[in-house]
Amino acid sequence: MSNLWFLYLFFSALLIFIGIYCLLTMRNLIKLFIAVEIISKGVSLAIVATGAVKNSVLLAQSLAITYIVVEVSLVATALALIINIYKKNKSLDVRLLSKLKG
Amino acid sequence: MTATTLLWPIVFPAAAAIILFLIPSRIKVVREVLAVLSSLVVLYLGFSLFSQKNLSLVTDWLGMGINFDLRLYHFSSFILLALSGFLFLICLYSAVKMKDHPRVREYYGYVFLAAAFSNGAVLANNFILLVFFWEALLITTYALITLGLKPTSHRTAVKSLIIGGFCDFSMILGIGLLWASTGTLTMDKIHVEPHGLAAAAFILMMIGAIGKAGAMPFHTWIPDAALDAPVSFMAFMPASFEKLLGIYLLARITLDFFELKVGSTLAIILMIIGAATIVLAVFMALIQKDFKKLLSFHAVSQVGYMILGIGTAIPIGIAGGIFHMINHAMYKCGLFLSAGSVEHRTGTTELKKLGGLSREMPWTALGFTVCALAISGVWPLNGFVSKEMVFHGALETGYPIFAIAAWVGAIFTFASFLKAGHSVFFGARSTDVPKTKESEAPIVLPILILAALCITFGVYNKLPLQTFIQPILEGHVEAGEHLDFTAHALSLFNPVAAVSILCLIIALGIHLYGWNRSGKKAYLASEPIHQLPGLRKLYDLSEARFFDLYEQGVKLLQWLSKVLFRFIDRPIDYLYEKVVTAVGRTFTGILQKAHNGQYANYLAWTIGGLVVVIWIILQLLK
Amino acid sequence: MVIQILLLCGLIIFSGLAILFKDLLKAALSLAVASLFLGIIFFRLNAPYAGVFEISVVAGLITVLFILTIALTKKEGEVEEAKLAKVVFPLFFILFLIIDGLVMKSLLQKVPSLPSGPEAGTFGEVLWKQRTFDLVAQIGVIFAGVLAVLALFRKKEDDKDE
Amino acid sequence: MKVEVITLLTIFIPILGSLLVPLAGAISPKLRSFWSVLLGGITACLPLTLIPQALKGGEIIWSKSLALGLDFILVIDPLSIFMSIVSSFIGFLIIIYSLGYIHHEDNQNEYYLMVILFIGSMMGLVFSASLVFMYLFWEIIAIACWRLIGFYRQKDYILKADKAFLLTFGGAVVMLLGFIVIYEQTGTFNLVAMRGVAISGTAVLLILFGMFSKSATVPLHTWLPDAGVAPTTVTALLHAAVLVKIGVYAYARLFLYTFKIPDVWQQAIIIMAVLSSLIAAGAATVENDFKRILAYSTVSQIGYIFLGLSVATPTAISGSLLFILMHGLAKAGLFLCAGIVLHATHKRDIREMGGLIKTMPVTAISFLICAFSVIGLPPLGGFFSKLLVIMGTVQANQVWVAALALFTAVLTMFYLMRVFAMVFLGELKIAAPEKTPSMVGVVAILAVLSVLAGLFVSYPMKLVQMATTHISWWLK
Amino acid sequence: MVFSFIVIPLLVAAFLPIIGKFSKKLVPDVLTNAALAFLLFNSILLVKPIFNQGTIVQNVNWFGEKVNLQVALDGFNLFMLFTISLVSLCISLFSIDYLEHYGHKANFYALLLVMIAGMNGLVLVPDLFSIYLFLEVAAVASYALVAFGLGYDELEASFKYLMLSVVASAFALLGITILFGMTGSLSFQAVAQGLQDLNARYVVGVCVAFFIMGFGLKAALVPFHAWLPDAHPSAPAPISAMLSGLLIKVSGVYALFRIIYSVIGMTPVLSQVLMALGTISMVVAALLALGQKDVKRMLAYSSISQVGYIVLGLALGTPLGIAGGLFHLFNHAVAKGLLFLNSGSIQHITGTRNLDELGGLGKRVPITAGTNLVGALSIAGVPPLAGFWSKLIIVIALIQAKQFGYALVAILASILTLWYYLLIQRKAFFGKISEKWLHIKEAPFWMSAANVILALICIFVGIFFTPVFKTWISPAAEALAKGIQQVLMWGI
Repeated sequence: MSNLWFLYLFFSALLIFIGIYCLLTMRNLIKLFIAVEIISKGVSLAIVATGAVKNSVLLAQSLAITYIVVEVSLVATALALIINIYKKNKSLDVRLLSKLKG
Repeated sequence: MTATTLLWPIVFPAAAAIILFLIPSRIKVVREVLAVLSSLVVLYLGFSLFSQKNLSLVTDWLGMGINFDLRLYHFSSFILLALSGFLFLICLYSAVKMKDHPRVREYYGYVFLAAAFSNGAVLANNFILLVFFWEALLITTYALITLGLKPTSHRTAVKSLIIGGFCDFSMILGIGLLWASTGTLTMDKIHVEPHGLAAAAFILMMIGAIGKAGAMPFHTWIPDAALDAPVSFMAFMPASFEKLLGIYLLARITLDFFELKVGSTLAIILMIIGAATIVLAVFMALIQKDFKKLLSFHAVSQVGYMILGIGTAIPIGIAGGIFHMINHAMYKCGLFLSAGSVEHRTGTTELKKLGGLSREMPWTALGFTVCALAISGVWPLNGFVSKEMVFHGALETGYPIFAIAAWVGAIFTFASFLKAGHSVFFGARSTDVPKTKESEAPIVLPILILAALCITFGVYNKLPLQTFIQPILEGHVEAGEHLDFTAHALSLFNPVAAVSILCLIIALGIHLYGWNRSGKKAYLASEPIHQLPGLRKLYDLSEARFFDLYEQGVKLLQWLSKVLFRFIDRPIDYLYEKVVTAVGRTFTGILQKAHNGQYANYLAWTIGGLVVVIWIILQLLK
Repeated sequence: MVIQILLLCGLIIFSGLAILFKDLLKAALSLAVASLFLGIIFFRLNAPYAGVFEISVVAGLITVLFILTIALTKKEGEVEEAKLAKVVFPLFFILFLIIDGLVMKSLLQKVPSLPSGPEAGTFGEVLWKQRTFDLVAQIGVIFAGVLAVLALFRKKEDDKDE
Repeated sequence: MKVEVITLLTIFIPILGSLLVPLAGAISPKLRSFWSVLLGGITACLPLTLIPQALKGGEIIWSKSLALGLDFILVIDPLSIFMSIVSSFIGFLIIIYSLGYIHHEDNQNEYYLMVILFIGSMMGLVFSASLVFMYLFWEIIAIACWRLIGFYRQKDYILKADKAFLLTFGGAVVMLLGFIVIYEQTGTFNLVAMRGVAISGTAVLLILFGMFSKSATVPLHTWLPDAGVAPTTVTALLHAAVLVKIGVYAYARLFLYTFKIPDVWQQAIIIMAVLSSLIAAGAATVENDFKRILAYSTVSQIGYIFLGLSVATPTAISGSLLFILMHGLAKAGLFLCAGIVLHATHKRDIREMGGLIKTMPVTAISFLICAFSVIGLPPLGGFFSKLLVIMGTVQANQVWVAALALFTAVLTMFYLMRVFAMVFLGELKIAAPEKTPSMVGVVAILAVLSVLAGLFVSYPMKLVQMATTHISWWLK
Repeated sequence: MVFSFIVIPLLVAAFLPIIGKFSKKLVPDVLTNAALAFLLFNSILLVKPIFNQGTIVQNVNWFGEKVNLQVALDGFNLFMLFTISLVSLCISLFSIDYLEHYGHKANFYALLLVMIAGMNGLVLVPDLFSIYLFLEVAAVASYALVAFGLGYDELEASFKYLMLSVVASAFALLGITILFGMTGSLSFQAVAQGLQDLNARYVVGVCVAFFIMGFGLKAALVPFHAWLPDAHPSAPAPISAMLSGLLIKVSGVYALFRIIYSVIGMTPVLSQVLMALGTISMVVAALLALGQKDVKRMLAYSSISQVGYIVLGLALGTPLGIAGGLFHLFNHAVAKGLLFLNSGSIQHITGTRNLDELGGLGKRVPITAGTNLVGALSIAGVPPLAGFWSKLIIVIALIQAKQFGYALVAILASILTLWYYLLIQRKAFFGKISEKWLHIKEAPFWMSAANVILALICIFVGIFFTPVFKTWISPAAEALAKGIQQVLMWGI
């Protein structure tokens, strides 16, 4: 039973890895946020899978749904930010966002 | 008379000092009269206390065995009497000589304060009290020298202060050692063998004593002061008061506090200092071209006899030393006063400008002559007696070299006084100074009194020797040893005296030779010696103050200070100001560079941090 | 089980594509497809409500938001990505795959867990009764999101100093 | 009134009263001056009423318990009474002097606030018998000093103020660490309860950082010469009377009265003290800035005080305590003389001065008297203190140390006379008259007090004796 | 009563945007401040019951049915609630005048209240997942608030903040999920109980690492701190104060240590790791602060450094260390809130925050200068201000635990702290006034008032530290310290 858990965890780790890889190497703001979405997919996969494996799928479902709500909120905020940045910067390059340093 | 009378010699002059200081400068005659009267009172006190042997006054002062402890006994009463006598003479003399001095107000104040401190020092029976009065004299000395009002006066004053300070601090250290080893500070309870630390204490205290007396190498301010300070000061402090005090203490150190053995290392050290002082100072005196400066070197040179005498640790030597002290005080005071008298009338003391004043100033000349002969040790004056005693003492120790040195000193002493007297009072009348006349009575009188005393003490040497000196030595000699020094003191007919007389004759020869060689100019009579090939260089160096320990010491101090400042203080400051800041800034700079604002960079730290934390936790859990 | 693994592989592949596509629109669509896969996986894990939410909200709403943003930033939104990043991605991916696999394999049977009995009640009961606080928090998050969007898109003329 | 009440009033009247200074200043400058002098006067008078208690000997403990055992404890014994009298009295004189010195500067509100707060905290420090509260008052004083050093607000002045603050704060926090190490060992901060406890070398080292930095002892001294940028009143207050004595007081209170320190450290402190004295004297000889010379001189004299306390013979301890008084009077006098000179000439370099004795005789004479006192010449007060310290040092078999100390005394004489000669003698370069009577008056009072303290030394000595026997209780 | 801490802010936040349509300033001002004042009042009222009983358990009946809104309020929660209410009230007072700049007050207040609700919720819930959720509530509001000015800096900072904290909280959630997977539940008590029965130290260790990263990023522990020096200075001053004063402590320090003490249990290993992190933060951030020109950026680094102290104290794991850490948390919240508000005043007065341009303001703006001094000295740990006591207690605790090295570093770091605060003092206030600022005016009433209130708190807590300590800190520390005994020591 717990073997199955590790299978799902294996995949969710992969998703998180993909996301972090993207965050570390890519430059487009939207791409970066897509990476964040991938990470949160990994996390919600882990939540639901855990629930399913541990006989508490109802609880896990409610957690996952709540998490999705949070995600939406975050997406809205982040995309609003990105649009604002784009308005100021006329670019989506994350490397330009380095005025604050030191 | 109660014990509190002992306070009078201290309190009265101090009060007089304050009153004299408070009298406004405008009021003229009152001050002088008051000063002379006060000094008379002090003299009276001196006499009346002299008649009262053995008084003592002890009250609590600072605790820890530091009491306000005064003790009068034969030795201190003798010195007290001498001090008050000189104070009176000086006041009398100053009444005329100093009356137009712009800071005369301060002058009397300092003089009486010095008298008060000196009396206190003599009466003190507690070391701390002694140091209190002893060191306080530095301030009055300092202040009196600055009254010379020359541009260099202050420099000389500081010189005297620092040299005196050095000596006194040495004495303090010595007293500390003595206190630590004996556990008491009461002077009449201390009598130790000078071994180990006690020997160090002896030497340190001795430095204090001979420093006050003005022996080599602590003498160098005296010749400077001769030119920079008022001449009455010279008669007052270096000539009389300081000699009395210094030798008084030296005698007490060697007689009372420590057990000085004949021929012991410490005794020899003392004798070496004495002999060196005699010879070196007299050679300096010989070539001087200024009356006062010449006298001042003699003031140093004569100290040598006293130290030599005491250093012999033989009763006759000690007695000679002490006797020489009082004698020297008299004639040197007289000499300075006569130099002052000359200066008073002619306005100069340069030998070159003076000459043939004996006709215009006969009394001064007379006084000078007597005193000069006394200092040169001419029979039957007091100087002869005391010197003979010292010679005897020195010979008895078994180190004739010291006697020889003393004789050499005698030769050149006489030679230099021949030169001085010859060029000031005798010989051709100088054209550099206008015609003048004898000084006023208050100036001449002290000189004559002193001259008379010189004769009296010489001819009737029994009187001082038995009244003053013998009681001091009683109890310090082994039973059966005779204390009657008069027996051979004034005898012309013994080998020692013969050598002394021979010395005088040599001196006369030297002077005449020099006088002839230098074209009958008396003030150049010492030139042949001055110009001797080896000596010339040494003289030049010493004129350039090369041998002046003070000047060299100051250079050393300055050098040391620079080293301390540059190599310790500044680096420490540099450490705080620069190094710490620079280290801080370096780290800050590196860290700030790392915060480059790139998101990927920050995320990498975060993820890296996570990995490291996981790794560490797993490692720690193992 | 095989289907489940295939679905998971699909999820990974489309997620990977989402970051590899140069065109943002394609990337967003790949993400949506990945969400779809995830939704199906949820469904198959007995979590139908979560699946529905995933498909409707994430694959639907969020994708719409993405596309909207992409549209708004299309004009100058092109960013030159580092070439190397895409080239070495498979390398790192495989590396991580191996590590991940080894770690998970080593964890097999090692991690203890409490036995758990069957769950009681319905989804609604669980959500409303057990997780009431979460609901409150959800309201908070929604408030926060809405207010954030309002704040970020507020009208300029109201700003005095801007 | 009960002794405890008087003590509490001594501490809190100035501290709380100082907070009202800006208020008074807002109403009128006259009121502010009056209020400040009043506070200073009260603070100076209250400890005097404790003298009978001091002469009675023994100690009175008052405490208020607080959380975590960080109790507020006061100890009223001869040592604290003596220190409080000395500091508050000199503080009072300085307030009076300030009336003339500071009256046309900006920020006077802050000035008086800080000075009075300083004095009040000093009282608090002196009476505290709790390590924590000692530290607390210690740092309040540091804050006050920091503001006062930067009083003139010039850029580099403030740098110096910061330097002083950082160095003393740094030293103090390290000291605090030492306190806590002791706390860890004994479980209390109460000094009275800890009497006779032997502490480790580590604790001693840590605490020494604090003492040395506050008392400006080499190698933590360099802030003090730099702090000379402060108004002269402040430097007098800081250097002479009060601030630098804090470390010394702490030494007496902690390492003599309370703890037993390892012998190695005692020896080390002796050597550090005498070297500090020597190095600073050397620096004073080289410097040309009037106030810096005096500041180095302070560092040098503090070395003596430390020396006396660290050799720990009764003679030396009483010498050190007397030194606190005598040096306070004399050095305050010197600084205030310097203040008059600087105020009048607007120069700091002594090479640019000269001949001022002609235009300011009272100042010059006062300077000379105070200088003699610092040098240690009788009949001035400084003589006794230095003498006793040296004697005590010799008694403790530290002959070489004593010799070095005496050598330093010669150096002291040398540089102080140099200053006097360069400033007051020679050719008159800037003819500047003496200033207001309140300034010259205070200087003259200090000079006269130096003389009187020497002539009537037995009176303060009684108090000092009581304090000495009290703190060296372990000798019995 | 307890629920009002969540409900009231949320309710007010819901209505504010609507009210904002009608009344731009007055009503939002009054409403917000009234709400926050009520919360403060409320938290004070709770002191006595908590003091007497230790914990309060409250339930809510919702539509007649019992739902899981059970709250167990202990000293630690209450202490945090009080801190939040107190500081946030001052901040909202300050905002009355400060927000004139930005406009959209209603929106601002609404976000502020949501954030406060999020923090209050975080503090109140005894459930792992709920902690995460409320953390996100506060976080989302804070992203928007950081970007509220809509300037370039704000957006950049907000974006980096968002992107970093999303990753971090994902990891935290992953950790929660793993714990959930092992024990099958989420509430503190149940998970703690479950962990006691299991022997899974390695996995729990990894989970803790996730928490350290996830919450540590919120708390801005080095090396997870990089967002903070960007986000805090960019935000409007009240928000900077909010973030530095409260958010990093609530969503970072509180969450981390609540989980560690109440769920996982403090073990020597954890203690070592956290103390090391705290010390590194302390030193590194202090050094970084030294190099700053921007007042607020310096303050931001200072926050990191001070959080290092708090973590050092809390991670020590002795009752005294916990007490010191919590006390420092409170003092830092007050003082750093004060300093950020103060920097807002400076910006309001002069229009710049660059230290090189400022100079000698003290003469013209005594209130701002004085309060700044108080705050700075308090944080630097100079007696008799509040910060001194907390640092003292921390160092005492360190020494008692024989951690001499850490104690020494803590002491030395406080010298660094004073150093950079003196830099602010020297460059901004203390010194000769430069020509440019001759005609500036003191900050408006409410700004000054907020500053003065906070400064007075710093002073009074310093002087009357005993009652404060006994009322607030001791119960909180006791509540946490229970965690030391309560929970199984895994992996010893």
